[in-house]
Amino acid sequence: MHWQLDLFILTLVIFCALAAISVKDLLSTAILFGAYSFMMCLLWAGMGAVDVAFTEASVGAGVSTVFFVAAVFRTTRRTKD
Amino acid sequence: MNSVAPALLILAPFLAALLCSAFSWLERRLCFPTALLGLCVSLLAALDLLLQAGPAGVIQYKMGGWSPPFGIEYRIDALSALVILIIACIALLNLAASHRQVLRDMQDRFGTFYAVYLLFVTGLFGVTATGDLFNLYVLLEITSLTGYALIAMGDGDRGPLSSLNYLFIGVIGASFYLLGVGYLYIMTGSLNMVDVARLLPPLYGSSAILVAFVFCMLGIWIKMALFPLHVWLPNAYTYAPAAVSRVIAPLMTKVMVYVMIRLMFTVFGLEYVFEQLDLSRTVVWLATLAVLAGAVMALAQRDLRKMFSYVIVSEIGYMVGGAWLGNELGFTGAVLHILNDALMTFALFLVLGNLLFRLRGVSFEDLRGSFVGMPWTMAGFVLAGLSIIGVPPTCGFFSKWYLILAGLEAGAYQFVAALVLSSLICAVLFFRIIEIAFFEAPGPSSGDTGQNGQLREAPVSMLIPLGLVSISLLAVGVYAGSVVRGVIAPFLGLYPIP
Amino acid sequence: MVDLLTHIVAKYNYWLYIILMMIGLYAMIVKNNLVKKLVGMNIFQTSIILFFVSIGYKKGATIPIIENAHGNGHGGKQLLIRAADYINPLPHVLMLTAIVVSVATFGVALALAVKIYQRYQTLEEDEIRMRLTRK
Amino acid sequence: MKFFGFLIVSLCGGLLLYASSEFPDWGDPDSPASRHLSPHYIEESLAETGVPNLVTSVLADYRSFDTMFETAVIFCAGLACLLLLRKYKPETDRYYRHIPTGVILHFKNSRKSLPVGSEFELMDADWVPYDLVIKTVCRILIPFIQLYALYVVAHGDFSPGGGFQGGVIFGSSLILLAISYNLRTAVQRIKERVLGFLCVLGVLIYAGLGVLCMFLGGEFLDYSRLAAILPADPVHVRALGMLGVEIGVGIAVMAVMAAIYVNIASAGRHDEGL
Repeated sequence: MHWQLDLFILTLVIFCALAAISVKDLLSTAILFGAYSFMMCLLWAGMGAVDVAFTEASVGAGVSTVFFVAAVFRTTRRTKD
Repeated sequence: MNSVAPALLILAPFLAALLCSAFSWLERRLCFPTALLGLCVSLLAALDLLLQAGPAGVIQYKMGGWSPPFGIEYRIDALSALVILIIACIALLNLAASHRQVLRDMQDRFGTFYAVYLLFVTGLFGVTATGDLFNLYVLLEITSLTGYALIAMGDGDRGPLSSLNYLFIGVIGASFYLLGVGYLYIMTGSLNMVDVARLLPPLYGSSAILVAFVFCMLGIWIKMALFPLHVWLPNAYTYAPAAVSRVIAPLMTKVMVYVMIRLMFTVFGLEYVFEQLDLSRTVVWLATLAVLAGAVMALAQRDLRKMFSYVIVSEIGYMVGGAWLGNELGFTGAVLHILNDALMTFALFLVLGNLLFRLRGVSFEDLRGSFVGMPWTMAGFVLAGLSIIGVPPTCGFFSKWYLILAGLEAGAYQFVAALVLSSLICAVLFFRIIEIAFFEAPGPSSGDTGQNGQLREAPVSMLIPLGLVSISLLAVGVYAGSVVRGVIAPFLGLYPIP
Repeated sequence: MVDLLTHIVAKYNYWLYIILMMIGLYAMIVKNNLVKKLVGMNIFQTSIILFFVSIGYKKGATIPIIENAHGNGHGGKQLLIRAADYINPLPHVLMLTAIVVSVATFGVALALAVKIYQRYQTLEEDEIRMRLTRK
Repeated sequence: MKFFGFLIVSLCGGLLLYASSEFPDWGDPDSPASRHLSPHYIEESLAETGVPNLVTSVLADYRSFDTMFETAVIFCAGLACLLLLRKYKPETDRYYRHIPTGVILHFKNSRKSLPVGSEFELMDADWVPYDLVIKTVCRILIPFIQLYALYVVAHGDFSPGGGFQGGVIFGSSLILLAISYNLRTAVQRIKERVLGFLCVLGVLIYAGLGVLCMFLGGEFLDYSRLAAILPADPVHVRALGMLGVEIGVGIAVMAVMAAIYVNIASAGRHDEGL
């Protein structure tokens, strides 16, 4: 992988992680968390871990996010921090 | 071909769990017999393993037929066979004892409950028997995950919350352990315990190995609730349903102590732990703190369940201290205490279960006069209490004796002082309760009473396990010598303490 | 200076995982909202997975699927396979398991969060504690 | 608390950073991790197991015992969600829609019910009218997603993928059904009891194959013993055994994912939800 692309994804991963824990709305957290998982999966695919990346794409970015949204739907979007 | 006992040990409860879960949709009455059968088979396998492991030294079982560094192997020595036997006995007895309580409390979901319970026990067996570092993590997670679910079943108000807190801390613990395994893997390239132990000596000076050791230990300590890391334990054990806390309280922490011993002895090696690192003194101080803090906090409680939870925190300090004193006596004391403490805690929580079956709560006010109504239960309580205090004919005395001798030999006088002090505090604790239960008149609100308003004894199906455990408290005390000769001596023969 | 730079380039993936781990752990300890803590937990777990995947990486090697295995039929004795050509598959296997464990934990934790919300009508830890003490 | 947390975190981070200086360089082909076990897996596994995807061969054969418990972890999660959230009592507040007129009836605190059929239908408390576009697109998409999931399971030996990924994809197609129609339809299509059975069945296929190998005289999960009953040589039969367990994993994961979603989205009542 080109190092420019690598660096870009690395920055996005950290940005998404920080945003997911600091944004003040749980639904946004869910979406940012999905984005974080997807960026992570790209990173792993770049390192040649295709199976792990595939799993993370289907689990982390897919099903986990859906669970998360379902849980937010059943509870609340409100958060103080 | 090897014996199939190691595979049978894991598979019997695992398959029984699957069947239980299937039966919960089909024919619920079959769930309990299936669970009972599964645990009986693994009890037999455990007995077989103990008998084989004594003379043979180590029993190996290669999963999938692949030889060790490539595949996963099970390695069972005399010590792990002993721990496995304790797990099998306690899980089976608790299953039998809690049947009525589970039927009453869980109503329409007891089939699923039994499935989760069996998976929990499977995980404990696996953690004890496995010879692979990563397999240990997976099984640890099974145990924890089922543990969270079981604890959350309890007391509607606080159960889920304390379970979620336990989950957060448990995940941190397990992840720390996984990090430690990762550091070991990056430095050695292997995951098999024996293989790692073989590859480690040239790397002893490396800081990565040091960090691997620290993180493995931190993870395990979090899981076993060593003093500053114990915050999850009291709430989780207090608000769990009685049928669950009875099996989690005696087994979970003790198995973690065993895992710690296993990592110290078979993976990192004693030479590394006691000679390369200068941590022994620090950890013994930590253990001393744990013993004292647990005892003092237990003194402050007005609820029996909370009190017992803090007693467990204190007992963990005994075992960790004993294992880290770095002499044979200390190790003997620690292993004996694993056995004894599992039995004592089990007896205490059986008593709790019986009381909770009849009483509304177990704060001190509720206990007034319970001796009159429930003489057998309270007799068991007295015996377990004496054992925790360490009064001679009971088993608690012998492990404490070994630990005190070991502390004197190693020159860890603060540890000895803490042991004596905590025994005194325990004496105060238990005699205070016995006084309340024996002398004070029953209060007006004593829960489930019989026709004439009297408190009734717990059902026989719950008393028999209590009786058996109480007898074993005495029997293990009498046969402590043969445990030392039959189990601990062979183990120390394999891994001599420098 | 060049020395330091090569050092950074050689290890930056390990550093990245440490940063992510710190973010996750910090969120788990400090955040007040239970679901936020859960997100922290997941970031913590993925950072460890990133660490393991980084262990497996090998320069000049390709993904761990043997090429041209189809044509030679099963058994593949004729095929010359060199370890240097393929990435180490073992960490990938371990991390597949770890991902599964993390999603299982996540599911159970969300179920617990829903249950807690039903009981207390809030997900904030301090508000729950307030309700408990008021009773 | 903030300061305390920061202290712990920086302590852990510092410790890890301190150790990472001893690591072999990133991507170093001579690191211990790449030299000790992995050459055997890379060079021998095709000859020993007949599967070109090394991750699959290590996952489902060398370390298949781990993978069985990985499936068990997922199974535990499904059971745990069921145990924690499931409520069997139906809600007493119910909404019905009269289909011809679109009139909505609200039953408060009553046990009365209307026959659900062509005239009345049950509806959610926060009901949104069906969107024709979403419904049609999902209807077309779902079969393809499921086909792809089956491909991923079956082709896990040769390409990235396998039982777990395929199961998740299949499960997400069921979740998509629940999202695009409504949860009630999805639960009616796939009964809870069926999901429960599929969970058990998947894990049972895995464990059962292992036990079968024991009965044929080998160790637990030693697939080469299956050669006694399957018409294939001992190497090829390992690939078949792996396919078998992958199918088991796929079934279990699919069912558990759907079950967790249904339980969380409806808070255990299995009637209305996202």
